[in-house]
Parts: sequence; C-alpha cells; structure tokens
Amino acid sequence: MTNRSRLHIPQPSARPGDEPDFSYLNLSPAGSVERPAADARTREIEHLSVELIRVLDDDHRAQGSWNPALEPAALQVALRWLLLTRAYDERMWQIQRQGRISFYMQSTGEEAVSIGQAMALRPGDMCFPSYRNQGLYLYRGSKLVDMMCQCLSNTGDMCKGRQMPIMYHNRDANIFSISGNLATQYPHAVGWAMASAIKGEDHISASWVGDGSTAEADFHHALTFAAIYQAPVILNVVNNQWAISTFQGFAGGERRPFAARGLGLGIPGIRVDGNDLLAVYAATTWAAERARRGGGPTLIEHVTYRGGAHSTSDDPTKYRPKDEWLEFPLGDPLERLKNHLIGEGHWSEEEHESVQAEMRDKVQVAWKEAQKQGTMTEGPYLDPATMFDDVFVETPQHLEMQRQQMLDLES
Amino acid sequence: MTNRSRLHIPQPSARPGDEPDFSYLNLSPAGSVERPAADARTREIEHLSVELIRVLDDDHRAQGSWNPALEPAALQVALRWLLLTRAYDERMWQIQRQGRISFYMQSTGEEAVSIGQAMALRPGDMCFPSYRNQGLYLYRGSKLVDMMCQCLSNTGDMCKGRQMPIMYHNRDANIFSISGNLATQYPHAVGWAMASAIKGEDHISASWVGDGSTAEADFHHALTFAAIYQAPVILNVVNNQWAISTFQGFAGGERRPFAARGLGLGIPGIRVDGNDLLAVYAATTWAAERARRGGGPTLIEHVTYRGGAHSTSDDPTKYRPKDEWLEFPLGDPLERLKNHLIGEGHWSEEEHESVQAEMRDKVQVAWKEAQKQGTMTEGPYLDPATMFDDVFVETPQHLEMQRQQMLDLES
Amino acid sequence: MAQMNMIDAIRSAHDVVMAKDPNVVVLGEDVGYFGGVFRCTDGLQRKYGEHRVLDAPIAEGGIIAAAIGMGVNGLRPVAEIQFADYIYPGFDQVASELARLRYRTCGDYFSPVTIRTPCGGGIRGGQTHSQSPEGIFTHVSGITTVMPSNPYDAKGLLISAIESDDPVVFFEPKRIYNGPFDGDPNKPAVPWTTHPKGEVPEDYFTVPLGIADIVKPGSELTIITYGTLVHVAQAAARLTGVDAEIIDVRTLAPLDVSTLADSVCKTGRCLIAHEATRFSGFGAELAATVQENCFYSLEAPIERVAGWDTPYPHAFEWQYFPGQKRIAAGIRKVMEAQ
Amino acid sequence: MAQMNMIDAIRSAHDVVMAKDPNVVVLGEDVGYFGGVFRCTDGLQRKYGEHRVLDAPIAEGGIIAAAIGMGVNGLRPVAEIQFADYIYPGFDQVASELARLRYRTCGDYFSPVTIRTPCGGGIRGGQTHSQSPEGIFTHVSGITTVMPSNPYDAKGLLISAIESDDPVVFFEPKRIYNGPFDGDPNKPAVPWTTHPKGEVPEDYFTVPLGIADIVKPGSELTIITYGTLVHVAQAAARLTGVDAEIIDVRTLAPLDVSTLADSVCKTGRCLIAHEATRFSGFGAELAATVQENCFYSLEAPIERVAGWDTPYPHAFEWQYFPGQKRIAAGIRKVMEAQ
Ligand SMILES: Cc1ncc(C[n+]2csc(CCOP(=O)(O)OP(=O)(O)O)c2C)c(N)n1
Ligand SMILES: Cc1ncc(C[n+]2csc(CCOP(=O)(O)OP(=O)(O)O)c2C)c(N)n1
Ligand SMILES: [Mg+2]
Ligand SMILES: [Mg+2]
Repeated sequence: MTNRSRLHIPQPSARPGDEPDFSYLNLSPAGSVERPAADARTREIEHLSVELIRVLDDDHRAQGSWNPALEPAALQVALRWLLLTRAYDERMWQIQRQGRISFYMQSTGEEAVSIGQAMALRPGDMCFPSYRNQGLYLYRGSKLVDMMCQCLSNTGDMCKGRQMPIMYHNRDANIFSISGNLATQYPHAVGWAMASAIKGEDHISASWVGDGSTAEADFHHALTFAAIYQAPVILNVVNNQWAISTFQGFAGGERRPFAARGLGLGIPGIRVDGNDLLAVYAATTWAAERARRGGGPTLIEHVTYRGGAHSTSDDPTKYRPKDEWLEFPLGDPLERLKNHLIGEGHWSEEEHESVQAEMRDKVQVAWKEAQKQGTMTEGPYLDPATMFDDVFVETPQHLEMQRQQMLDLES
Repeated sequence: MTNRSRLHIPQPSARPGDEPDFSYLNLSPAGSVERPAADARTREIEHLSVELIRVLDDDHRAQGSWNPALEPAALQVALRWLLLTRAYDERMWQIQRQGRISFYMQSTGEEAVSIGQAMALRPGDMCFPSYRNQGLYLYRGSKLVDMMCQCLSNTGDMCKGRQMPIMYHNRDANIFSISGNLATQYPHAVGWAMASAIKGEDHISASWVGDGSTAEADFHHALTFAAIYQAPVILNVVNNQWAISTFQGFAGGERRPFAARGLGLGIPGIRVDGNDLLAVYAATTWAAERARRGGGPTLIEHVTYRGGAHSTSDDPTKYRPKDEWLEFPLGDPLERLKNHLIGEGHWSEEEHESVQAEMRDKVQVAWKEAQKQGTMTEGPYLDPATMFDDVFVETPQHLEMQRQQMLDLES
Repeated sequence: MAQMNMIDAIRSAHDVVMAKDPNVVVLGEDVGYFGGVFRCTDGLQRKYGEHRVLDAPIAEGGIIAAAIGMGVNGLRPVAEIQFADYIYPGFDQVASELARLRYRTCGDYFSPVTIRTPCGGGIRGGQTHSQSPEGIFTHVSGITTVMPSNPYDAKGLLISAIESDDPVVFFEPKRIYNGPFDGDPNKPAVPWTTHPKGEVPEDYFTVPLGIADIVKPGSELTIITYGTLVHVAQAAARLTGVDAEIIDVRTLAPLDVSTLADSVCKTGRCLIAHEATRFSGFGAELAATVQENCFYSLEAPIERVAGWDTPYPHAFEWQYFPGQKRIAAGIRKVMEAQ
Repeated sequence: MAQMNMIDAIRSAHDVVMAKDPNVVVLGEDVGYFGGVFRCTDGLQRKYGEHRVLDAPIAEGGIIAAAIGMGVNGLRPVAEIQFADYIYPGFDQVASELARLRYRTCGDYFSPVTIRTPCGGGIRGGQTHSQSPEGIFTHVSGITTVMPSNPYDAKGLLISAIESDDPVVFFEPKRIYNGPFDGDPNKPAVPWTTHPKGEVPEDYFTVPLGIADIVKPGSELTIITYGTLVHVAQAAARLTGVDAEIIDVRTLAPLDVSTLADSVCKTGRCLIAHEATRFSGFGAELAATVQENCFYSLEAPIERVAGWDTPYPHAFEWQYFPGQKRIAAGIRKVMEAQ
C-alpha cells in the first residue's frame, strides 16, 4: 500500500547528517522593500507578506525606508537587553542541567523579536506572550530575581508554585500569564483589543505564537475575530523553522509564508527578518501605529531560527543537523546588532565583552538572591496549604475540607 | 462608553425596510475570466479568488473558456434535477408548515451548487455535505421516499428515528451523514481524501460549509491539513450571504472573498457564480481534475443567496429586506438555466411547465408512498427499543438493562 | 413584581446589570440585531448599542476566548452559546484557560465571564439540540456551574453569575423557557403565569450562587434534581403519593452539600434525577456525596433516574426523557427497598 | 516473552497490528520521524513508511477529525495526542462526531479510531502536563475509555482497542511508562523488569476490553482503582496491613460492573482511588454504581481518594498526588467505620 501512496509528506531540507540547506527561504535584500504609510490599503501591500523586510544588510549597515533611525544610545540599550536575555537563558539552562530547576526553555536566536517589539510598544499596551518571550518580560520590567523565583517555585514565586518554570506573568507590566496550552492566548489578545476599542481607549495588544502553533484552532479564531471587528492587535508568528521535531512545513509553511495567513481575511501581513532588531522594531511600530489609528490588526511573521533545543526535555540532534543554526542565513540577532553598532562607531568588542560580563554578573547576582527565597532542596518553602487558594475568589467549603485533610496528613 | 467605541461592527447593506443593495458584490462579466490549466501554479491563479467565474451572461448565453460545453441533453437533465430539488423543498416546507414533520431546511436559490457539483464528481468520490445539499443526495441516487421517510422518522427512516429531519446519509451513494454541528464534516473530508491518497486510489472527496461556518475551528483544520498533505479534496464555501440573522461580513467576508481564505496556505481559490450551473460544473471539474492529478485541494466559493428562511424555525423578515432575493444580481439558478436552454432552442416554457409538474407529481407520489411507512400521528411506528442499538458494535450490558427498563415502563 | 417567563427573566437580568455596570457586554451568535434565537437578548442591542451587544461569528471557541480577553481588560462579558450542544468547540478555552486563570496567576489575572447556554431536550431537537453537558463542567475546578428551574431563580442567579468574579457556566433548560413542564408532552402547555416563581421583581435582586433550594419539604424521601426535572419530579411524586422532599440543586458546583445531606439524613431515602445521560453524569457525584454523608441514615440504595446512555434520539424523545413514569417508578423502587 | 516497559509494549502493539493490517495508520505530533516525545512510536516510521506513520500539524482537533475521515475511508487510525491535557481542542470531534457516527447512521458509517494519550501526574509536569481527564470521556455515550496499569495490559488492551470497530480513548499513565510506581517519589525508580507484568509476549495477543482485573484478591476491603494508583494502592494496603482486594478497572466505560459489585458485596467495604480531581471524577460513577449494587452488603460509606479539586500545582505535586499516605488513611477510615 505504502508504495502506491500519493499523499504529500512535507520534507525538511535537511536531517541529521545532511548539510544544512536554507535555500527554501525567500530573502529580500536589505532595504529593498518600501515602507508604506501605516494606513495603506491592505490589498496594496500584500507583497509585504512574501518579501522580507530587512534593515541591516550583510555589511551590518541600516538600509532603506524601514530603517527606524533609532538613536545609537537606544540601540546600545537594545543590545544590552539582548545580551541580558541571552545571559539569562544560558544561566537558566545550566541551572536546569544541574538539576536545580525542573525545566527550562530558551529563546536563543530569537531574542530580537521580544526586545525589538517591546521597544516599539507602549507600557499601556498589553502583551500575550508565548513561552519564548522572556525578553519581553525583562524589557517591560520583570525582575530577574522574580523570574528565577518563578522557575524555582520558591517563596518568591509569583505563581506560588502552581506553574511549571517559565510560565511567568506580570500584571504591573501588562504581560499576561503563559499557558502550557499552545496558542490559547492568541484570541485572548484579540478580545482584550476589542475591549480596548469598546472602551474607546487607544491601547493595543500583541500576541505571539510559534510557526507550529498556527495550526491550532485558536489561531483561526484570533484572526477571524480580529478581522471582523478590526481589533487593534498585533498578531505575531515567530517562525523559528521548527516546532519540536517537525519543521515549519508541517504547519503549512511550505507553499506560502505565514505572514500571508491573514490576507484572505483582509489582515495585512508583514514578513520580517526576525534576527534584525531594527526591522522588527520598524515593523512593529508600523503595525502599532496602524492599529492605534483604527486600521485594525496586522500579522507579523518573524523569520528566525530556534538556536537551542526545544526545551530541556528535547534533543534536537535527533531530528535536524547539529550545526543548522550556524548556516542560518539571517545569522544571530546579537551579533548583527553588535556589528551594526561597531560599524557605526558606537560600540566595540571591548564594550561588548564588558557588557556581556556585566549581564552575566547581573544574572549571577540575581540567582544568588533568588536562591535565598528557597531552592528545590532547601527552604524556605512555599506553604502547600496555599494550593487551595484562588481556585475561586472565596475558597468554597469542599476545598477548605480538602485543605484540612491535606494538613492533617502532612502533620 | 458606547459613544467612544472604536470597535468596527460589520453592517449588512440592508435591513428590513431598506432597499436591497448588492453593490458590495464584485461581479465579473460572464466569460471574462480565463480558465487556466488544471495544474496551473497556485500563485499564478490567485485572481480567480477575487474575480467571479461566470459562464452564463445576462442574455443567458454561455461565454468564455470556462464554458464546459455540455450537451443540451445533459443540461436538460440538470434542469430536471434542479426542478426536482426545488419541488422537493417546496413540498417539504409545506408539509412542515402543516405540522406533519417537525423541522425542515430548504436549499432554495442554491440548487445549482449541489446539482452542478454532483454532475462533475464521479460516483467513487465521497461527499461530506452540509444541510443544504439535498440536491446532492437526489442526484447521486437517494430516493425521494427514503429522504421523506427520514424526515418523518418513520419505519423507512435510514436513521431509525435517531436524527432530526434532513440529517440524511447514503452509504451506497458515498454521501456522508449530516451533523447538527456546523463544519465538523469539513476536516473529515480531508481525512477521507488523505486516506484515498495513502491507498493510492484516485477517488477524491468534497465538502460543503456555509459562509457563516467558516469561522469554526474545523474550517481551519480542514484547510491546514489539506494544504500540508495536499489532500485531493474540494472544499466548498456556499456563500449565500447570510448565516441566520448575521450577514457574511460576520464571518469575515467584508474585506476579501471567502475564496481567498486558503491562499495563505497555498490552496487555490475559485470564486464562482453559484447560481450558474455551468460555471459551478466547470469550476468543480477543474478542481476535481487538479486533485486527481495530485495537485491537491481547491477552495471553491459559490456566490449565491439563501432564497428562503434559514429553517422552519426562522423568520428572515426580522433581519433582512423581505424581497432581497428578488434583487440578487445573480438571479435564480433555475430561471437562468431554463432561459439558457430556451435561448439555445433546447427547451420551452411548455416543456418547463410540464417537467415542473412532473417533478411535483413525483414528489407527491413519493410523499404518499412515504406516509405508508408511518407518519407522526399514525403507524407503523419505529420500535423505540432500537434506540439502544448502534451506540457500540455490540450493545453492552448497561444499555441492555436500560432497554429492558424502558420496555418495562412502556408496557 | 411582574409576570415573566424564563426568557423575560433572563433578558431582564441582562438589562438590570447592563444598566448598572457599563462594563457588562454581551456577545454571541445572533444575539445582537436579532435578539437571540430564543429571544433572550431581544431589545438589548437597541437599548445599549451595537458595541455592548455584539453579534459574533459562528465560532464557539472564539466567542469564549474573546470573552476571556475582554474580561482581562476590565469588561464583564456575558457570552451566549446558542445551544449547549455547541459548547464543546469552546471547551478547551473553558477548562484550560477560563477556569484556571485566577489560580495560575494567584489572582493577578482573572476573567469574570458568564457563559449562558440553553440545554436539555423535550423540544424535538434531536441529538444536537437536546444535550445536557453540565456534568462535564462540574468536573472542571474553578468553574461555577448553574442551572435554574424557574424565572425568579433564572433572573436572580444570572445577576449573581454576571456579577461574580468567578467564571460561571449558566445552563438554561430550554424546555421550560415558556412554562413549567411536568413531563407530560400530551398535556396543553402551561405558562409561567400559573406558577408562583413566574412572579419576578423588575428591578435588581439576586439569588445567591451555591445554595440549593428545598422546593417542597417532605419526610419520606429526598429527590435531588435540577432544571426541567424539578417540575417533573414534583408531578411524579404526586403520582406516587409519597411525601417527598424535593431539592432543586440550582448551583451544581460548588455544591451545597449540607442542604442535600441534611435532607437525606432526615428522610433516609434518596432519588436523584437529571436529563443528562446517566453514566458519569452529575447524578454520580450527587449519589457519591450523599452516600458518603448519609450512609448511616440510608434505608435504601440511592436511585438515579436519568437520560439513557445513548445520544438523544429524535423520534423517541419521550421514551428517552426521564418523565413522570420513570421517576415515579424510581420513587417506588426506593420506597419499597428495605 | 520479552521484558518490556510500557513504552516498549505500546510500540510493540502498534508494530504487531501494523504488520497484520495494512490499514492501520498512525498520526500525531512528532510521532513520525522522531518517534514521539515519549518514544511510543519510535522506529515505526522507518519500518512502515512515512505514509503510514504521519507527523501531524499541532492541532489536536484536526488530528482527531482527520483520523475520523480516514476511518470512514477504511483505514484504522491510531492518533496520538501528545498530552491528555491537550485533548480538549479535539473534544468536540470526539463527543459530537466520533462517538455518534455509528449511532446516527445506524451502522452505515463508523470510524474505528483509537486515540492514545499520556495522562496523569508525578512527573513534575505542572498543571498542563499532569491531568487525568478520563472521567469526562466516560460520560460520552459511544466511547470506550481505557487506562492500562502495566506493560502486559497496555499491549493487549491497545491491540484490542485498535482492532475494535468502536472508537477508543486510550489513556496511558505516563508516570509508569518506565516502571511501576508505588507513590513514594523518594524511593529509587524501579524498572518494569521487577514486575511480572513487565513480561510481555512479542507477538500478537489481546487483553479484552470491558473486563476489570482483580490484581490482588482480598477479603476485608475492596479498592477500586486504575492506572498509576493500582501500584500505589497496593503499597498503601500493605502499609495498613488490611487484606484488601484490589481491582484494576482497566476499561472505565463500558464498565465491568459485576466484577466490582461481586467484590464489594463480598468484602463489604470499598475505597475508590484515582488521580483525577475528585468532584465529578470517575470515582463518582464508581461510587454511585457500587452503592446501588452492594447497598445491603456495605458496612461503611464508600470512600473516594482522588486528586484535590484544584489544578495540578507544580511545586506541590506530592501533596497533591493521592499517594500511599492518603490512600492508607482512606483505608483506615473505611475499616474503622461501623
Ligand atoms: C495544545 C498543545 N498541543 C501540544 C503541545 C506540546 N508542545 C509544546 S511546544 C510544541 C511545539 C510548538 O512549536 P512552535 O509553535 O513552532 O513554537 P516554538 O517552540 O518553535 O517556539 C508542542 C507540540 C502543547 N503545549 N499544547
Ligand atoms: C457548532 C454550531 N454552532 C451553531 C449552530 C447553530 N446554527 C445552525 S445553522 C447556523 C447558521 C449557519 O450559517 P451558514 O454557515 O452561512 O450556513 P447557511 O445556513 O447559510 O447555509 C447556526 C448558527 C450549529 N448548528 N452548530
Ligand atoms: Mg517554532
Ligand atoms: Mg450562509
């Protein structure tokens, strides 16, 4: 039967042992795509979903009309955030490997998405992140210590031990809670934006999903509702080429870019070099302006690469070439911004190393601090009795009884 | 708060009391759209999702490269099926109004979709219909009597009284069962087509949903799976302008045609005049050929109008102009085919009336016949004990006990 | 006081809270311009505008998800799912998101969504317009599950539900929208004007969540039920002449255990009735709880009368529906046991 | 005979039926090239080809729906849902379509889909990798719900499930994939080689659906349980010294009532244990059924030991998990009651 099969099975360009091959990626030269007005008619900018908006060229120079012309100081700050994000990821990965937290997920290689977008949004805008947006939390003001405490489920954990590591939230910073269920937050962002419009406020919302998650129903619901009510929302697809073991073709990326997914509903799509912080920032600014002016939703596809394993439970050498990332034509977002700044004379290798060291220190200091609030093996520990709180506003009788039973047993 | 709202609320072009207004419909002149080869590259035929494929022009002449050049005899047969479908709908509506069946849904105004497509498919192809595809059942061989018995839940009911009226199925004719839950059958059709490809068979499948139903998750799943595996399936959206009280803009039809929904996944879309049987037939033939050749799925949007109420439970004068249908620029599919045949000299008013009468007779005869197998008020009745069958292959003990309890109580 | 059927009462509940709180918004399929296929939101869009009473696309999962997002942004959304049979596409959003948001954020985020949905059979709706999926929701920690049995409670409970900061799934037994139904489909329909609970204040009032109602005191047997069957059970009890105490659970979760337990410990006998299929239906939880709390008082096994464990068959509605005969037989069985 | 852990046994079940029946196909997230995140389908794609072991997009609703369509076209699909926590997006397709297709077409159409999914906690998975939603599926008429507790049963039941023309939802307690777990997380992990049910024939064999297994005969008390807790309950019983009869339900629906009832009527005492949250969990149905069938033999209220009625809290896994202590306390409570 197998031999006769006519079913199309998507194939990644390379598997372990093969040479990495990114020839499938459609790359536009930096600066080649024109930036339309933020209120351009969707039909006139459909090409933005196929071409690739890039600002930084191969010589790390900013090119073209999408160049946001950010001040060097702002870019230095951006680079610091990128470095902090990477330092955080690296340390937490190690810490998990040492068995000191139970699980971790890195954003390595994708840091420019979170930082570039965070820079382009306003504090009153609401973010509905996925689990690879740690940069967003950091930029918007989550403290390293608080995030580490969450990963430790210790007494400083904002989730009081109820969520796995990395499932942060930050109400003060207008960042939503991360769910283990993929894509569920995407339509929440749309509902939030609808409410903002209903209230006549000009806050917008933004949400993020991976390429693989676009197959989920919630992706469709989000796009449909956003289009119908013209919700002021930025819907991001972070196309890092891989879900877990399946490449982006298994989410339907073989024939058309993810940025094109909303065109059939009249949602403009922008395909952007996700490893080019300037391009990410510029695209987001454009979409935010459009949304705030009543122009409705924008779908942004960030073309990037998942530099690390899917999570600490994953071994990517089982399903893709070991060194695929090194061959990724859009490179490493940190290197690219660094080289840009150096090229412009606003940065140096020395500064870079010193900031990198500074960030690693920051992380290390925070880790020490976090551990004081408890580790997996040493107290102080959270009180298990709290696990019955917050199921409802007021804890009902049956939960109080269960709490008591639990306490009786533990004692 | 309301006054400040910036939320976009889709508005139909007319509400009760207003003049009907179909200026929003983008109509291409008949014959103006070129028919590409069935293996044309999707990207080169994106315009087919925006323009409207029409064969019959305003003078009822067949025009252009989509003209399937069907033999007059075939068209006469087609017209007979259209007339039978309408006669069936009219009679059953009446019958429901007389209280002799509990519920009914007409396909009035949309008959050409079912008949035109049924003609273009092969018997081995599998159909996953919605509740407005009665023409499909009729054309593929379901007997009027059997369909009426289903609506009567009498002893001849293929569903043994377990389903509401109109929820037919026909295994022999390769037509799936109708579900009360919208759109659930759409991804079934894709799975069926995947299986066909896996088995190396060249049968294809087809499914139908309404404009409103495209908002459901199952629509997204169907398109995503169809695109990824290039399943040999025809996915039809019957855009009859209305769901129940909400117009097609509430399913996202305000900005782009439904035919464009799959473009972002690389699924070609064809927007066709659903009231032009020749155009429907031609588009379906094209899509079927494409699928059979391994070209994967096609999404066909049929632009039509729901001529009647949503169902016997509905009163459309509450939410749309009473005479909106009369102003619908694509007219009535029966009139159009009739006028075409008359214009070509292959039909006459007299023949038309006589066939119409013949069809009404057929329906009447069938209704008499069906009633012999039981009505709502007179036997023979189905045996209620059968309601415990077919929950599982073999009825488990608890259901046998429940059956016994039921019998004890009834006796 | 006014005479209201359940539809009026539900509409009035919306009206009262919408007038009081500008953050209350309504969304659902056909709820806006048209006023809902059962008319429960009729007139609200005209009164409160298209931006507070939103027609929605046909996507139950999307409706619930969007409502969650709105709730996070300070609105108080009331979402209608046109039939309870169509709530499943939104089940993930209810169980994985709505139910857990407060918990997983320790109260930093929550979304006070109320989901209203007509349920139950007896209206010739066949298998996809007759289901009673309430039991499934009661298994989801964090969801308040409600089913009223009369206009007064419908209005009072719905106001409480909308005002609650906990998410509520509010089931409306559509068979009794227009009048109490005693289970006999051959009798002429009776309007709510004949029933004391058809008198409903026009203004704001609440019926508290989480409290069961003793509809009729009695000494020989406790009947625990809710929704349409509250009326059927009363008729069935009359048929048998047994002096039954009849309890309308009203809020299924969190459950008012003590009212149920006190009653059964007093009567020593218990029958549980619901329309939903029996196996793993909510009656199972009721029976398990009652036997646990009243074991030493029970004189007979707890009997469950429920929908048969099949889909709801269109033509055999009245053989399927747990009507007077079946409940009466159950009562006799419990009374005869010793 | 071979030594197999549950993963091996599940993989072997696939292998055996795929070799036997060319219509068996497998689909799911990461099940193909990679062999599944728990390795349950490892090697199958290499052996049977990419067209019979399909990697699927991340859309549980789509996976189940596509499987239904495949089944209608004569294939026999086995769909993996990566975690039971992620099955809800497919719940509508299970409850509204898969479960009812045979019924609504009077047998003209059916789809013999098996849905496999790892469930349960104890692996530090937090609230979204630890759930046990089996009870919900048991309320859906037409679905066979299965949960094995050891490699031998896993293989035999899975072969039966795949070969069944009824749809089956097959829950795999992931905590015991690699070894029986007695509930004590501080003890070193024990492999299946230490357990008699770790011996599994390499070839085709079946364990019939619908039949419970008396894991350990006993006279003083019946413990009804399934999945991981079969092992925990045995340890807990030993702790108490009570001569418990321990029953592994294995097939939750349709339920083997007589095996349960015979046992409880014999012992007169009953404890029910499962990992899922207690309220409206499957234990409710078990308790309701047992009290109905064994009322006159029962000497104590039936006790349920289950997950607390909260989401599964990451850090309090072992306070949440119904472990030895909690079950032992339950046993003592039942034994002391009189
Ligand atoms: C509903 C649901 N299904 C499956 C999973 C398991 N899962 C977690 S991450 C993942 C891959 C997601 O890939 P993608 O969306 O591309 O995001 P990325 O990890 O690449 O950022 C899968 C399948 C889940 N968490 N939720
Ligand atoms: C899942 C689900 N949600 C809601 C309904 C109720 N309902 C039945 S038909 C209908 C409108 C469908 O509109 P459309 O898809 O345009 O099809 P049409 O009736 O116009 O052919 C609605 C909302 C349903 N049957 N199933
Ligand atoms: Mg990815
Ligand atoms: Mg329609």
